[in-house]
Formats: sequence, C-alpha cells, structure tokens
Amino acid sequence: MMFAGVIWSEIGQATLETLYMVGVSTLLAVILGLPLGVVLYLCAPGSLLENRWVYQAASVVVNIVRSVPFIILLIAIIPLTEWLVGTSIGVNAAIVPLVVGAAPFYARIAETSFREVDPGVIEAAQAMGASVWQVIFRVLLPESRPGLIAGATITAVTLISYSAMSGVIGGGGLGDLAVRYGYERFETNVMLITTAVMVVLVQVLQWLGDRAALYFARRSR
Amino acid sequence: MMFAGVIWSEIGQATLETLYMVGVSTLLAVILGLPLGVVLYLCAPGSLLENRWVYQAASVVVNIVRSVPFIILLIAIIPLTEWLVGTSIGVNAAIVPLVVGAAPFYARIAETSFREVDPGVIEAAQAMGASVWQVIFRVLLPESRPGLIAGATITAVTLISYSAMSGVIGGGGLGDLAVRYGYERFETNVMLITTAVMVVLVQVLQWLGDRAALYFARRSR
Amino acid sequence: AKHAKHKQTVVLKVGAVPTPHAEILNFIKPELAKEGINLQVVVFNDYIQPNRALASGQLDANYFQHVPYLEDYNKKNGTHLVPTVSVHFEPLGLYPGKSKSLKDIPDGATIAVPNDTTNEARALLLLQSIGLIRLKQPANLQETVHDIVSNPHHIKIEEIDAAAIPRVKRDVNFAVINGNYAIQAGYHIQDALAAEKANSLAARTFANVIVVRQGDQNKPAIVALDKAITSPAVRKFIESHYHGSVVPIFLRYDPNGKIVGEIH
Amino acid sequence: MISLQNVTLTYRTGHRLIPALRDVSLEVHAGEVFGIIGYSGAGKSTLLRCINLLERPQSGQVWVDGVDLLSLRKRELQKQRKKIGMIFQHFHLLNSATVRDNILFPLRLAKTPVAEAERRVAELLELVGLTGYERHYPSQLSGGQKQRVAIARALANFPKVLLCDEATSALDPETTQSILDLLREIHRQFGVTVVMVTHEISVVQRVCHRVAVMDQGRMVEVGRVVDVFLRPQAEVTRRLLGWTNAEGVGADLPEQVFREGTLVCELAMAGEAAQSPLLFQAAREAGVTCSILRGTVDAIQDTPFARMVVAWYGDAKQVQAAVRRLEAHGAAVRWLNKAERMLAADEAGMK
Amino acid sequence: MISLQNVTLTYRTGHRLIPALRDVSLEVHAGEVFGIIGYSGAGKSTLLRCINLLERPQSGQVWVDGVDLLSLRKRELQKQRKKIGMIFQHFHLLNSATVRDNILFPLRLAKTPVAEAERRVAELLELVGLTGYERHYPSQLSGGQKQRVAIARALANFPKVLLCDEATSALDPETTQSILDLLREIHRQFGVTVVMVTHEISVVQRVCHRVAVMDQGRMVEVGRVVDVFLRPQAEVTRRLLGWTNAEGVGADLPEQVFREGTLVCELAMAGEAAQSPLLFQAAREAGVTCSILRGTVDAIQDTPFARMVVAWYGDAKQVQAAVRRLEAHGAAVRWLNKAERMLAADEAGMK
Ligand SMILES: Nc1ncnc2c1ncn2[C@@H]1O[C@H](COP(=O)(O)OP(=O)(O)OP(=O)(O)O)[C@@H](O)[C@H]1O
Ligand SMILES: Nc1ncnc2c1ncn2[C@@H]1O[C@H](COP(=O)(O)OP(=O)(O)OP(=O)(O)O)[C@@H](O)[C@H]1O
Ligand SMILES: [Mg+2]
Ligand SMILES: [Mg+2]
Repeated sequence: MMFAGVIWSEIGQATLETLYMVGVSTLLAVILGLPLGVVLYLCAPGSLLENRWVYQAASVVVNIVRSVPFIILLIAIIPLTEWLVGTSIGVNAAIVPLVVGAAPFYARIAETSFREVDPGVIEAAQAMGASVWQVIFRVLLPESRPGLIAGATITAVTLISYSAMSGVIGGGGLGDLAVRYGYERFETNVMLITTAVMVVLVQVLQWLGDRAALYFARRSR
Repeated sequence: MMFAGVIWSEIGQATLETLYMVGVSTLLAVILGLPLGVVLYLCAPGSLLENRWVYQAASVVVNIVRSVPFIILLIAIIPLTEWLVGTSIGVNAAIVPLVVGAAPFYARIAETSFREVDPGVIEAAQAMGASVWQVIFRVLLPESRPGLIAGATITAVTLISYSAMSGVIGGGGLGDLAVRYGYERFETNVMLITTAVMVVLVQVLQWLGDRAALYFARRSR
Repeated sequence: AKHAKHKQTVVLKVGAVPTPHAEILNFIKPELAKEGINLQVVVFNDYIQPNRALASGQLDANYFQHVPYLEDYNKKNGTHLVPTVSVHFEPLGLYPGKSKSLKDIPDGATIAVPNDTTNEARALLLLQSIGLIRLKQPANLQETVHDIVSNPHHIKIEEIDAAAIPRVKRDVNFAVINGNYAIQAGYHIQDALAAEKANSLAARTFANVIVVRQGDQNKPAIVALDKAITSPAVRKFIESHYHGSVVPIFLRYDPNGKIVGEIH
Repeated sequence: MISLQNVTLTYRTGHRLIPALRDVSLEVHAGEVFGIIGYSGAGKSTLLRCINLLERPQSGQVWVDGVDLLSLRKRELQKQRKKIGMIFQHFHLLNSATVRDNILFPLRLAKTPVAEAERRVAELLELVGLTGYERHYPSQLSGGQKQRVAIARALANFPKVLLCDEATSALDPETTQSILDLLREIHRQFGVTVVMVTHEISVVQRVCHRVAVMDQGRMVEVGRVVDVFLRPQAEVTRRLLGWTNAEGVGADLPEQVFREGTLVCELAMAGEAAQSPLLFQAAREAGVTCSILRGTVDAIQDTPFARMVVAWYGDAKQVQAAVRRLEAHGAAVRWLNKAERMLAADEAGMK
Repeated sequence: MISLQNVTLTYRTGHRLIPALRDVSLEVHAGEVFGIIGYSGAGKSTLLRCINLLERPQSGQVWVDGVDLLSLRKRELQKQRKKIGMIFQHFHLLNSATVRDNILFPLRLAKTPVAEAERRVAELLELVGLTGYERHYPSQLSGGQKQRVAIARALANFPKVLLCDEATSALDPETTQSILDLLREIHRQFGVTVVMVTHEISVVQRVCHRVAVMDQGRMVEVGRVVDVFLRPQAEVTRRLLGWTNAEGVGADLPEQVFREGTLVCELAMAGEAAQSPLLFQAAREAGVTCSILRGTVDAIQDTPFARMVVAWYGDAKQVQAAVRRLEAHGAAVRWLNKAERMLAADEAGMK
C-alpha cells in the first residue's frame, strides 16, 4: 500500500495501453480476417467460387497460425514486426503478433457467419447478374452483420486476455501488470485491481457488441 | 541432433498428452459451455425467457473468466483444481483451467449460433405447445448444429495453442515442448518439429469439423 | 517378487525448470539409481508452481531457485521450505545491442532487462555496479525501475521476458541476459560487456539450491541427492557443458538459509 | 369455441406505429369452418396469431375452448396450444429434420407411442401425397411439397382447433381440392373447428360456413358465406369478391360493351335459381335477349351459387321487368356503369 | 427469345435420384407471355431456374435472346442475367435491407444514376401499392407485402425477360389483378417476354398467350391458351383445368344428378359462342331444357371463353341434336359419367 500512488498511475497507464493495443489489433484483425473469411467461405467445396486449392491453401495458413502457441508466434514473427513497426519491443511491436494471431481466428468466425446466410438470397442476387464482388459487398456482408459483430466482440475479448502475454516483449498493458505484480510478486491486491479493471473493460465491450448485434438482428428478422 | 532419439519419443509422448488434454477439455468445455450458451440466448432481452438478471449474471461470469489472462486463471483456480482432481500439477490438473477458460468462450460462440436460428421455426414449435426444454432440445440445438460444430472446432484449435501454457503447471504436451525447447532453449529444429505436429493435428481437426458441419448444413439448406 | 532381495526402490520426485536444472538432475539419475533411488524429474516452465507443489507434498524436492527468492516465497505464502545445498550460479551479463561499447553510451539509451522480480533487481544491481544508475536500497532484491534515484544517461529500461531478450537484442542499445539464455542463443559470457563475477557476493547470494520441506533435510533419499549433485563429476559436467554461463558453486545451508560451509 | 373480444395490436417499427388490429371482436362456433379474407396487409395473419397467443394483443380478450388464454400461466398455455394446430404462411419447417421427423415433431411433443406415431406419419404422408419423401429434407422439396408437409404436421395430433394461414396458396387446383376434401373429412369425423385465412375466394366458397372480411386492421363484415357473397355490405368485400367495382372497370370487360349504351348488371343468385335456366326464361318472357359476359356457377358448401355480369339487349323497360323477375327469385342485382342512371332517366321520362 | 433444347436435370439426394426435368424442350417467342402449369413437384420451378442458369442442366441447351448461355463465361453470364428479372417462389428478399434498399439493389447493380434510381423506386412502390413502407424491413411486412416488394425488385431494371415463380400466390384477387394489369402494361410498353409459373388457372387465362403443362419432369402439352383450355390433350391438363375427371367425380356435383340418369356433359366454348346465349337457344330449338351445374364465363386474353358442366333434361336423341348444334359452333364437348354409354346404347337401339 506504500506505493499505492505509483501503482494507481501505473494502472491508468496500463489501461490506456490495453485499450490502444486491443483497439488497434481488433480493428486490424477484423480488416485482415474478414477477407480471409470471405475467401474461406467462397472457395469452400460447394460454394460460389469452389476452388479446392485456394481453399486448402487459405485453410492451412489459418491453421498454422492458429495452432502455434502465442508465445512462439510472438518470437517467430519478430522479423516481420521489425519490418513493419521498426522495432520488436513495446506496445506497437505487441500489436503485430496480436493481429497475426487474431486475424485467422476472426476469419474462421466470419466464415461460420457467412455459412448462415440464406443461400436463396445469394441466389437472388446472382439471378440479378451480381458479380462475385457485388455478392460479397451487397449481400454476404450486410446479411451476416449481426454474426460478424458478435464475432468481433469475441475476438476483442480474447485479445484482452491475450494481450497479457505481450508483456514478454515489453508490450505492457493491464494483463502484463496483473501477471507481473499479481502472479510473480504475489501482490494479490494489485492483481485484483487490474483484473477488476479488465473485467469492467470486457463488460463494456460485450455490452456494446451485444447492442450493436441486436440492433442489426432486430431489423433483419 | 545428438539427442534426436530422446526428442522423438518425447514428441510422441507430448502428442498423446496434447490429444488427451485437448480432447477431454474440448469435450468438457462443450458440455459446460452449451448450457451456458443456451442460458445467454434464452434470457437475452427480447428472447424466449427474457430475464434481465439471469442474463446479466451469466454474462458477467462469462466475461470475468474470459477477461482474466489465462496464466492468472491457472493460478486463481488452483484450489478448485486440487479439489477436483486431487493435484495441482500434471496433465489432469491442466485440464481444469483449460475447461474453465474455454467453456465461456464456447458459450459465446453457441449463443451467436443460436441467434441465427430462424425465429419462425421456434415460433412454430411454440405454437405446437412445446415447452422451453422441448424448444431447446428439439429445435434450437438441431437447427444450429452446423454452427455449433464449427464453434467446437474453433474451440478445440484454440485449446491446442492454449495448452502450451499448461507447461506452467507441468501439464506437458506439444505446446509446452515447443515453448521449452523452442522458446527457452533456442532449439529451433525441435520447435519446428513440434509446431509441425501441431499444425497437422489442427489440420486434421479442422478437416473433421468442416466435414461434419458441411454434412449437417447440406441437409438443412 | 524376483527383485525382493534388492533394496526397496524409493521414488524421489524433484521439480525443476528445464535448463540447466533438469539437465543436471538427469545427469545424476544413473548415480542415484545405483542406490535404489528412482529420481523423477518433473519439469516446470515456471517459478511459482514448483514451490507450491513441494509445499503441498506433491514433490519431494525442487531445484530452480536461489535463497532470496525462496525466503520471499516463504514469507508471502507462509510456507516452511528450506534449502539444503547449492549447485550452481548463472551470472547475468550485459551484452551489446545497437551500441557496441559502454564508453559511447548514447543519452536516452534503451537497456532491456528481464521482467521477473529477482532477475530485474539483479539486472539493476549489475547496472549500478558499473555506474550507470543508482538505486534507493542497493541490497534490496525487489528493486524495480521505480527505485532508480539517479539516472545521468537518462537510460530507458525496457522490461522484457528473460527468454525473449536475446531475440530483441538488436532493437535496444544493451541487453541484460541470463546466463542460460545467453548460451542457448549462442552468446558467450566472454562477449559480455559486464557480468556478475563468479566468486562475488552475487554468486553466493544467487546460487541455485535444492529445496525441501522443513524436516526432510536428513531423509536418506535427500541426503543421497545432495551428495550426488555436489559431486566432482557434476562440477566437471557443468564446466564442460555450459562454458562459463553456468558456474558450479557447492555450498551447504542450515534450515534458516544461512551458509554453513563449502563442499569440496 | 373461439372468442376474441376487442382485441387491439399495434406494431412499432421505430419510426412508425402500425395498428395491425383495431378493436377486433370475433366469435367462431365449435365445429365451424371460418374464413377470413381481406387485402394484403389487412391484419389477417396477425389476427390468426392472436388466437394461439403467438402475438399477445395489447388489449382485449382471447378465449379458446372456454379458457381465457391471456390469463394462463406458461405451462397451461402450452397445454392448450397442443390442441391448436397451425399452418403457417411461410411453412416454418425444421430445416435440419427430414419430412418424417417434421411430422413426428408434434407427435413427440404429445408423447405419442412410437408405433402409433409411425403409423400416423405414414397415414398423413399418404393423405398429402408425399409417400416416398420421408427422408427428404425441406431444402429438397418444391414449394407445394413444403406446404403439404406443413399441413400434415398441423393435422398430426388431431387438433380441436386448426388455424390455417394461406394453407393452399402454393398448391395447384387438384392438390388444393384434395387438401380441402381432407379438411372437410377431418371436420366431419372429428368436429374440428377451422379458422382459415385465404385469398382464394373459391376456397372460401367450397369449405367455409362463415366468413369475416378484414380491412386495415378492422373487421368490416362477418356472416354466412352465402349471405356475404350474395349481398356484400362493405365496399371492400365487393371489391374482393368481384370482377367489377362500382364503375364496372377493372372488370376486364370489352369497353365497347359500355360505349354502345348496353345495360350491364351484376347478378348473384343462390339455391335452385343459380343452376336452373332462370335467367334465360326471364329474358325470353320479357322479350329481350341477354349475354353472360363473365360469370361462375359454383356451390357454397352444397348450395348452388352463381355470380355473373350480364349484358341486356332490348327495351329498357322490358329489361327492368326481366330483372325484377329475377329479384323476385332471390337474385341480388347491381347495375354497372351508367346503367343505373339510364334506367332512372327512363323511369323519370315515364312519369 | 428463349429456347430450351432437350434439357435434363436430375437431383441426387443421397439415397435417391430425382429426375426433375426429363428431356424438356421449349420455345418462348419474343414479347410473349408464357405460362407453365403443373402439379406440385412437377418441375416447374426447376425449369424456370434453368432459364437463367441458377440451376445448370446436366444436358441440353439453353438459349436466351440469341445467346447460348451454357457456353458463356461467368462475366458474360452476369451481363445476360441483368436483362432477366426473376420473382422467386419464396421472395428471397435481403433481410438486412429496407424495402427501399431491396428495390434499389438491381438498380445499383446496373449503376443507375442515384436520382433516377430514387425516382424509379418511388414509382415502383406506387405501382405495387407500398408507398410509405420504404423504411420497413422484410420482417415487418405481411406475406403479400413481401411478395410485392419482390415483384417491384424484379421489374426495377426494365428486364427484357421476366421469370415469375408463383408471383401472385400470396395476393388477394384485387391485388393480383392490379399486378397482372401492371405486367400487361409493361408487356405492352416494353415488349418484355414473360415466363410465369402459376397454379392459378385464372391467371393463365387472363395474361398468358401460350401455356405449357408439365408432369413429372416432362412437358406434356404446349399450345395457345385457348386451344389447350378448349381441347386439352393430356389427361393431366384436363385434371388441372377441370372440375371433373373422367368419371365426373371430384367434381363436387350433387350425386343425385348422376343417379337420376340425367345426361351430363362438360362444354368448352371460345369466342362469341361463349358469351351469347347459344346454349339456351340450342336447348330451346331441340325442345329440351338444361341447367348449368358449374361453370365460368371469362376471357382468355380478349377472347371470351366459357367452360361449364351442363345437365340435360329431355329425350336423349333431342339432347344429342342440341349438342351437335353447339359443336357446330365450335364447342368442345365431353360427356361425363355414364352419359356416353347411355347415348351409345340409345343410338345402338335406333339402328
Ligand atoms: N413484425 C412486424 N413489425 C411491424 N409491422 C408488422 C409486423 N408484422 C406485420 N406488420 C404489419 O402489420 C400489418 C398486418 O400484417 P399481417 O401480416 O397481419 O397482414 P395480412 O393480412 O396477413 O397480409 P397478407 O395477406 O399480405 O399476408 C401489415 O401492414 C404489416 O406491414
Ligand atoms: N435441391 C433439391 N434436391 C433434391 N430434390 C429437389 C431439389 N429441388 C427440387 N427437388 C425435387 O424436384 C422435383 C421438382 O421440383 P420443383 O421445385 O421444380 O417443383 P415445382 O413444379 O416448382 O412444384 P411446386 O408447384 O410445388 O413449387 C420435386 O419432386 C422436388 O422434390
Ligand atoms: Mg398474412
Ligand atoms: Mg415451385
């Protein structure tokens, strides 16, 4: 409790770091994962652009990334990280592996959502002469919006807990604080506080995600 | 390369451990996550059993578990682990935190799948006098089967990479091997081999999951 | 039933982290087997669990920590674990990164240090010992970056996971690396710009010890373990195997963690 | 059997309120086949969904089989609903279940013994002409086949009340006929009460005892089918039934018929009068000729029923006489176009 | 305009092969309104879906507007499809888009300028009677309203070919009429070619030039509507059209009609004969009386058309004479029940 002052400011700092890391990496994961999910969906057997090879290739890449333990991924892509953000340490460097890890995850979730879209509606668009791009942008994405939003929420929440591991390369954030003070130094109260902050963050995130998904689902049912 | 023999047998052992850990914990995560997902779906605002309090309670529990970094979860539930499996180290002890971590994750995925079920079909069941239980077992679960299977696949794959962290409590498995040799000992070739085995595992899993999901989706479209 | 005339085999479960601890334990496995002791090495990837498991009786001994860490653990968790003998010491070294020499250290240089409690403190003490910074309580093993009272070069301390430091070394000016990680990453202690001295106070303080539950010190199996792991064969194994990144140091402790003598 | 009292239901769509039901009251007697007709969007489906409380009205009362449904607790409502079969406008089949399992669904809910349930499924498949399709999934069926599965499902449990929302809309005339025969058969055997929403006037004629007409959420007319069809009171009913509106346009009649100054009227007749050559007798006797421009002779239940648009050729007064004769036999007459005015002018000239 | 040659399509459902189309050939001329009727499950929807290759036949050729669609590459097929509007049996609206955006969809695909597209949407909403519903989502519409949105969507781009699958099945008679008027209007203005699958015989009568009859995946009859309806060749056609089958049962006629030994026949007449009181003149002149048991007088396009079931009272020979007279005027006659045998016996007795 002596250094409570220090800790509080550190928690504030860590909260900002977490928000930044998770915000940016969720955004990027969605931006990268969505096209990948579209490819997985479209090239799957029996789908619009059925293509064994592209599907298998995309699937293998996704599976490789997803099966590698995060800490190894973190190390393995350091060259990529350095090339992209110029350094391999710190918050920005942490975002790269978070994105690389989360994008394939989101791609799978998006793929699952796309599969739930009524094939009749896609067929109707095709009958009107829509190109594949138009089917994607004007049918697939809007029709699966509730699922995509719920999926983004799941991804963001997962990233909050993943970001704890970014401490390995000095990424900071709440999770790192919780691990270092709480786990390694047995400062239970610090652990509790940081965890509480994380729970609040997740709760807010989930609430927002639910609202958005429900908003779109209500209209489209 | 000198200890290649040792390593190969270790990899065999670790593969079995991973299969065991991931298999059992996926199964348990689905068994626990599914009812939780049903509760989240049914009690959500505007749904069958709309119940603000139950929904909020379930949602908060899920969010707490999901927001806590896995390593802290691992430690925090050690009393539970000891009570359940009698020890806090080893493969069996590792399964408990894996399940606790994955069940809420699966619950969210299941919830998302349930939301995609055509409300008209649920209404038809209600019109026939189906009770809530009957709606769950005879409509909700069968109708969302492709989504639930795809979700279980996502969960299992996530668990494969999560299980790497079980090394913290001596859980073993491929991920642990990869971290220990690859990350801590800089034995790149061991890391590559173990990772390759994991990729193969994931690939097989994904293939099975896709087949199953497609099988059910084909029929129901 | 065939082996009934043999001495009953005793299972001895010892928790350890992989390098070099588990390797050293595996080295003495045959030796102990001759005495009818079946040594089982439980490998951990972590510094908390081996103590927990030992305290709760799931292990008979562990070998991964130094005495200050053990005392800290006992104090915070109310456990009664005691050291018996020390085996080795892994000196921390300060390695060059972007900057090649300490002489032309740039203003605002970044130095990567391990982010776990004791290693971080040791790293800071090492930096203090070469005059780069000054700490509030020089002997405290819980010093963090918040305890730096003087920092003339405006050095920026980056707290990184110990095993990741070799991998990010080229993005910092200097890096403090644990001996075991340095050798695994292909660096030699000789490359270090500064290092904890092998016969220093640091070495005696941070020597890695065999730890058991209080009262178990004199159990025959433990005594045999202590004897085997402080044998000349082990000394030779360590010296030939780790090239100075791991240094043998065989000390005997009393139940209070005080050094009572050296083993020759 | 079914009694709705002052039922009101308004949908809210964010930016607008849509009063789907405005103060609707309705009595359906036990064992009756009751039709509901009305324009698209009139509130027919909504009304039907209020009867088994799939939609809870904002005010009013709903009684089915002597039970006030709105006062029931969930479990009791479920029990009541088991007695009410429903065929949905959009079928709402279980996509993940085969045809057989879809029909088994209500039987399983009712815990029917397996052997009996299987027998019943085979029987129902036979009835709707889908034997051999047991193992198909809904996605593998044509539109009409899906509808027939929905019909079979609704009938499985021998419901006491059957709610049909456009139950034959996707079916060809012969299949429709066989379904209607089936309904009539069930109705006779089990005395089931049927409420059917439909836009096919001929369906109402063939099976309904009474009919209600809805317009913009209101019930504008209720009565025996013969009465409503013979002498519709509301303008909406007339438009729904007829080939002609007040101006005789939209009747698809050749325009010269009106231009030439011919007298054109709409005739509706029920009973013996409908089938017998009354029209031509009357014309012959009055010394005029007539021609049927459009018309149907059909039956409402077992009563012959005819509606036609007739053009008269001859002296206005004699035409009047012929028409009076028809009216005397119970025909409902409505003059189209300017015929009324012409006749009035004629009479005025006489005075 | 549309030409299908020897098209074959078989669905495979795992345990069974379902031949949905067996060697079907079809010519639809430019500017024609072409009807397809048949029992539920006959393959009508499948055939329609082959025209724009939503379903690729396993063999055969598909030509639309002089282009061999099966030979086209994807991009060219898309271009061709923009000219083909389609109304689906199950609507297939975008659930996430408002009514307005659903209708805008094809306009956006065709890159119509915004202002013009907006104007077109307003116009179409007006046409289908949904002005004010722009911002509703499909889930907030009634069944008929959804169908009307689908119709508006299909018409948005002034298609050269319009494929309609039960486009009016969920609509009340008046709305159906107004949609048909709309179709006819579009047809006249833009010369669009229309292929419509329907089970409403009256719809075929009112708008189609030619009609094809399908049965179990085969095309059993094709011809001008008047011809097919006047003299149906295939048994299926007769059953689809008629109130009566060969035995006169299922005709919903009172049974005593047959028991009394009355002669009953089915009559079909087209042109002037249909409207004029020919029937009664013939009866009067032959000295017999007759009664219309069931019947309609309507028009096929602009040709009057009548079909009726008539009971004759009087001497068999005189009845024969009356009927011959009708036949001389182009009437198609089919004796029902035992009438044929009775007449034959009578003639035999005469010899
Ligand atoms: N969920 C809803 N939200 C908002 N408005 C609705 C909803 N459901 C129906 N409506 C509106 O309520 C009115 C009545 O709808 P209803 O489905 O009862 O019509 P209907 O008589 O069955 O028409 P149809 O013959 O076209 O099926 C319509 O104007 C419709 O737009
Ligand atoms: N996807 C499919 N898989 C398997 N069988 C199918 C599939 N689609 C249609 N069929 C079968 O093909 C046959 C023809 O179907 P189609 O939809 O063309 O009938 P239809 O003439 O349009 O009938 P309806 O009037 O009932 O809509 C039916 O027997 C149907 O069961
Ligand atoms: Mg409706
Ligand atoms: Mg069809």
